[in-house]
Amino acid sequence: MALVLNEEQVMLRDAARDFLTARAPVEHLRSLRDAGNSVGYSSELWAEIVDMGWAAIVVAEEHGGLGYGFAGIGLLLEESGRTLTPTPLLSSSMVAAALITRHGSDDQKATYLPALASGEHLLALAVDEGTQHDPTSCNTVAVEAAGNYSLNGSKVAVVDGGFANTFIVAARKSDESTGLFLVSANATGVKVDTVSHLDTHKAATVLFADVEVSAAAELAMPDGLEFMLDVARIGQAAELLGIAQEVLERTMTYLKDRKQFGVAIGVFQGLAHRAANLYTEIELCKSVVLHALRELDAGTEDIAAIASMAKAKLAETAHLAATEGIQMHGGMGMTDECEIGFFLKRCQIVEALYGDRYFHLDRYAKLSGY
Amino acid sequence: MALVLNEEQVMLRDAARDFLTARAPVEHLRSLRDAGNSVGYSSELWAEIVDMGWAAIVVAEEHGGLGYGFAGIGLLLEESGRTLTPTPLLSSSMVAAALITRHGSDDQKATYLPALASGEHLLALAVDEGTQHDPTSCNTVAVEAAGNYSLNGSKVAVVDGGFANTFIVAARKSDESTGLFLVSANATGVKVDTVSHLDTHKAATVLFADVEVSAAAELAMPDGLEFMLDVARIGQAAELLGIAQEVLERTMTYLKDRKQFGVAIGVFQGLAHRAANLYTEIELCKSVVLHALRELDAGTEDIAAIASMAKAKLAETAHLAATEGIQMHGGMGMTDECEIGFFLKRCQIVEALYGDRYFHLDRYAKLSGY
Amino acid sequence: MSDLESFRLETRDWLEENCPKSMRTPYESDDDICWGGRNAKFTSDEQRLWLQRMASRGWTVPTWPAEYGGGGLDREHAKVLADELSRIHARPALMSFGISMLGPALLKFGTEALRQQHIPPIVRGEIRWAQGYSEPNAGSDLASLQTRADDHGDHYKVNGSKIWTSYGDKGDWMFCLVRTDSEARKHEGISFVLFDMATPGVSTKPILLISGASPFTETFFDDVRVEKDQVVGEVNKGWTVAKYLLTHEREMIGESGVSEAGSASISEIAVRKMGLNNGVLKNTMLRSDIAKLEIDEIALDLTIQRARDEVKAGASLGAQSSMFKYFGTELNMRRYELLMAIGGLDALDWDGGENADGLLPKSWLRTKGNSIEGGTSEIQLNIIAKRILGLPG
Amino acid sequence: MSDLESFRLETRDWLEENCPKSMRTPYESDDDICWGGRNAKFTSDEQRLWLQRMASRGWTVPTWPAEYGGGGLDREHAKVLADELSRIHARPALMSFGISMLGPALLKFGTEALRQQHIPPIVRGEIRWAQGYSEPNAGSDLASLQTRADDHGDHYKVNGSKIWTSYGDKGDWMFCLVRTDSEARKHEGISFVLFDMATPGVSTKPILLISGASPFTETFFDDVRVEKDQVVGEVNKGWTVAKYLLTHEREMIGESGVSEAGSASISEIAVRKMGLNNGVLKNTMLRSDIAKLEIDEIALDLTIQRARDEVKAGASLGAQSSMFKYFGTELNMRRYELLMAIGGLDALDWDGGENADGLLPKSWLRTKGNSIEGGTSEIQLNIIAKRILGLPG
Repeated sequence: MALVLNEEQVMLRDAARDFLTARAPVEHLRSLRDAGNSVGYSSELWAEIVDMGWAAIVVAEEHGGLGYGFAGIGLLLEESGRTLTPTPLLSSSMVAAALITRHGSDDQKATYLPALASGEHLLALAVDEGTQHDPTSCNTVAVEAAGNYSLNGSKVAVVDGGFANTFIVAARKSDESTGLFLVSANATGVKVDTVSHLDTHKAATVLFADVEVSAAAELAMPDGLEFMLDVARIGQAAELLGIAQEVLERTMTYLKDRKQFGVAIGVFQGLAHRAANLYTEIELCKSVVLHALRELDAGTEDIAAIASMAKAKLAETAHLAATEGIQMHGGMGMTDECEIGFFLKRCQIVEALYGDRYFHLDRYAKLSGY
Repeated sequence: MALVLNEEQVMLRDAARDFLTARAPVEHLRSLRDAGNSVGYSSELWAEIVDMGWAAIVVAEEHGGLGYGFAGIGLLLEESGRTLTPTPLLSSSMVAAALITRHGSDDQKATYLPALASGEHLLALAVDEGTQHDPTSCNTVAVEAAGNYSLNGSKVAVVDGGFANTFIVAARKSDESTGLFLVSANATGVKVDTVSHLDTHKAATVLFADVEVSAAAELAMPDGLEFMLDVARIGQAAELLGIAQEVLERTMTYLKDRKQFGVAIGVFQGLAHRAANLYTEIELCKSVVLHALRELDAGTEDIAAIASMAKAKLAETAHLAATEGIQMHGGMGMTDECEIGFFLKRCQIVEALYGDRYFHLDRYAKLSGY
Repeated sequence: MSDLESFRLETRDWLEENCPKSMRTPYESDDDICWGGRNAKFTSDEQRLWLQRMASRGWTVPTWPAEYGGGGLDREHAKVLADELSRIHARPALMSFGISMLGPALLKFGTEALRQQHIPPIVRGEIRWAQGYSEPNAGSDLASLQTRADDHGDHYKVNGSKIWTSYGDKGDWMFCLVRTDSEARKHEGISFVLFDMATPGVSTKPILLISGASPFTETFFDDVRVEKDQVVGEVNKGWTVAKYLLTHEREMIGESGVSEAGSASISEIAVRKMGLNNGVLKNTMLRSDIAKLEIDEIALDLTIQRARDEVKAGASLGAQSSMFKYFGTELNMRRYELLMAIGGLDALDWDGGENADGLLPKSWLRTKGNSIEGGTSEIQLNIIAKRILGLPG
Repeated sequence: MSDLESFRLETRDWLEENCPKSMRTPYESDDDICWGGRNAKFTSDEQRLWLQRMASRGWTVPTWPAEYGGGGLDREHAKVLADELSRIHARPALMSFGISMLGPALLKFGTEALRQQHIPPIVRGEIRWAQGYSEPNAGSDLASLQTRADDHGDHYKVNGSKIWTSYGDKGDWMFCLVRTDSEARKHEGISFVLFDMATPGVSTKPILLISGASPFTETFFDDVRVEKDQVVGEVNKGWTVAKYLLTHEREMIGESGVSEAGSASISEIAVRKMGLNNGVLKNTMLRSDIAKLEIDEIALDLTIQRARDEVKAGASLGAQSSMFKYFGTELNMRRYELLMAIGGLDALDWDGGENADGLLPKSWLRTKGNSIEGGTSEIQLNIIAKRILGLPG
């Protein structure tokens, strides 16, 4: 498949950009923060997004979705990266939809997929427990009893955890394998505390104390955890791509406008060469993200190396873009008033969740046998 | 002790610079190469150097030396780095003198130190065996028999090996410890093959086949190998410092002289900022080298981390200087006619011998407990 | 016993007696820093006492002349005092832009009357000074500033605004660059003036930073009266004073990165947070960046030490201060990037959580300004290229 | 069966029959490259035969018009041919600056007579072309060239010199930039001319590189006669032709780094040379640089593929070729730096020894020119900054 957007995709991207720029620019995030919004997103905005069908993009038509694939949701995430719009698109509309489509039982599909597509039901990934992202270590346990499970443990940095209806919880079973369980946020024994992340988005710490979960709530495939995380990482890469591009464009505008020593500062090679290098890195990133989304769409079995490559490369480049963006904006870049700092903050969060560049370089090397 | 040169040291440095610039500039190295010199150094030049007392700098006065210390020989190596002059100063006058002074028996001191100070006897370090520098692995064996040893094995990349009188050979003993043995180049069973390194200096591959070595030829201390290598690494750092400074100065001259687009190219910030960064790195390097030499002079017990820090930092910076030097000289920098390429070649050799920057970063981290 | 040795013993005794125990502990928060000033808020009586006692000996400024209330110590005695303060982990008795910036300029360029008026209150921490340099349209190109001082006979009237005034809302007096000749070329019509910030027409507005703090203000001037005897150096020659002072500022900023860096080993934190695997840091991809950082921190410390030794031996630091400013701030930024990576998920929380109300992420964000304030890294590189390497342009 | 499918089968059959077995093996040395020319040295009869057979179908230049001897294939058919050649690992039948550089410019700017004269011999590999662009004082600032062509009625007399002529001592004809109007502004008095290097007054001198090889020459012109009908494009408009051709050259250089990079996995070499420890490369400090390199190699390959797809979809590459030239060459240089580190002590030997007569260190040194030739990295960054990002300057 050619590494270019088709006409339909270009239309989707343009529509997304128009909508997000008009309805949820960076100012939207700032106003959520300044209003002290407790969950970190706007349900009104989400309703509008659902109306446009974005929640249904990954879900197959037979389950009430659009079957439009990952390339489509990738574009939406990329555009959300440009406007820093907080939405449940990544966790619910992309990752949960992909996971249940691939690993769900018929019942689970029938229950969740239409609800995901309609945007009414939101899911959140409850994976991490300690300070370092490490999916191989899981202290939350699922003990089998009378055909059901009892869950005990706690999860941190649960994105969308403050308003999700259902958690996808990684828990260690008696055979030491890690299973994934669909747990209602309303179940007895579930306790949710929201915390503010540095990007002003919210996450949650979730406690599970003797939470009863039926066996039917377990996702079938044992490798679901890595698949789920890899889909999330590719979605993050798309968001980081949007961040990087937006910062570059804003910074180029600033370099053309800002005058010092009687000239626009973009005339100085010391800045221009760094900008050109950053542009080049971002062009590489575009290909990496497009490729990863295509591989997801193609149903490629082994996406681990592709996902780690995408996350490592995008984290590095978006971070470079965000820090260069501040430096090139000079004193203005350090102010809360200037929006450029919001991009660095968001970038840091997206980088750190589900493994930062160091984690993924390490994983990529291990997957490649060194 | 203050981190500045005293008057005596400034005089020594100036004298060294005057001599080497006049008698053995880069042209000297080129003429050795073009004349097909088989050992890679000029014994006539060495005789002049000896006359100035440089071979005697590290050796104590009681053994016929000047007792001038490591700060002194470091300055000579730094200046040799500026002119790329091949001499046995590092292996013989610095490392062998330091090793025998610290770890030699009285007999060994009496035999070797005056001979080193007079420049008549030259020693070479025979340590490496495989493609990677790895002092923990030694396949050359020293088998005890009737109070003597029999040596078998082979060594590669033996600097000055083509003309040294004595080899300091690392060999594994029956108790699995590695000993150091002083072995005459004329001993039966020693076979020397010189090879050309990419910097046009020569090194040697040395074979030891049933070479008989008396027990008195063993150096007493078991940690002699690491000490010996660390002294060598600090000496290399001094040479790399000279290389880096010389390349920076030559390149700055070029940036002021070379005109493109009607101006001296040094006016372009794209180059000027990189030059300023390189200058800063080199200033840091000066302090690191001076500090390491001072610690050697102070007899500091544990110089391992200091040596690895110096080698890692200097290798990185000198390499940056040498590659920037070529890039900033443009097409000219790629020609054999322009001397700047000789600095990159020499730099690569000094970096690689006794551990490159990766080796020493790794060793530094391990020594620091991570 | 040599003079230095006996001075050491005396100093040790005096400190033992006069430095309160609570002033020998690390800062618990930024509030513990003593800035002095008319409205000084002391967090404890002991903090006030410590300032008073040190000021009484002139030891808030050990090397300044005794005639203005300074300690009158030479370099060697000052080093002894510093050693002894460091030995007992004493907190600085006073932090002050009057000490780090204005004072040296006053001593070099001020009239006797100006020194007599301003230096003693600086020594005693009675007046807190603010700096008025940058303007919205004069950042890296500082000399293009447009705040104007019009001649009204015995005084000027100042109009315009400044930006990036550190703690401008807490300052008592300001040292300020103003344009006194709008016809002259841009470096030549500038004067360096002093005025009380309580003068009618001065107002300030805090600037909220990305770190969530507001350590800077914008400062506005509306017909602010400045007496003519409050010009430091010659009228229209203020640029000379400003450059001298900027060099001091750069050294301070460059070194501050370092002393902070020296406070904790980043590899120890990494080992604690991430763990070892066969004696090697578990995430080996971080190891290389950590080792390079630690080596560079030591290398910078050694280079500062070398520069001090060279100055002692008679060299002048000059444009090298740009090198310290450049490398010191970039290094501090690298350090905080690594601390964030090591901090992992804990480092993401803005309030509450595992990391003391987001101290780490807030500090990390704050470091992004290090390479901008006090002259951007690009400006420092320009200075090195031109003044040290002699490149044209 | 579609046209494309039947073309694939025909091609496969034809290649099976006509591509000699020895032409399906990797090059053993640079001598195995077939450059053609009057003095072509074929290493074997099969090499000559392979060139003749491919040329007879115009497949040395598959997409060039059939009327000049080209293959006349559209993009899709050409892709099929390339796939089939790649499938059997066929060596290129002909390498030629006539193909990669001059030909496209002739097809775009040349008169019918010039095309008829020069293109068929290029297709058949009968004439080897050399490029005369750079001059000692016109490197990055190419347009400041001073080699001059004086008008002598029906011909010019050319005087001056060129530098960095690839294989100048092996060229038959030269395409050359000369100044035909010394009064005009520097970009406007330049013409693009062709002449036989056997013409009296042309001489060459090899340039020895740091790698020990001499792939370039200086080329000197002393009253060299050039016919006026050998001007490509308009007189004094040679800069337009040159720019068009430089873009082609940049793409070629940028991509050559990549295809080489694709040939062997650097991590495999590292594992073989350095060994593993618990499944992780023994020297963990190298791992990070290796992983970043491998990721960037894939990313660049994907980006070249994306650019091709975009061109197919109607976009024009334009200044993006500077990006490929810049990143491709820097990447290749990173690759060789790592290969040297992995090669360890073996990589230090210049002749003999473990590494095939110093092939690795010589190649490493040669890569240092990648970021200089064909427009330095700095020039590429300028082009990106101005033409793509729209920065001033």
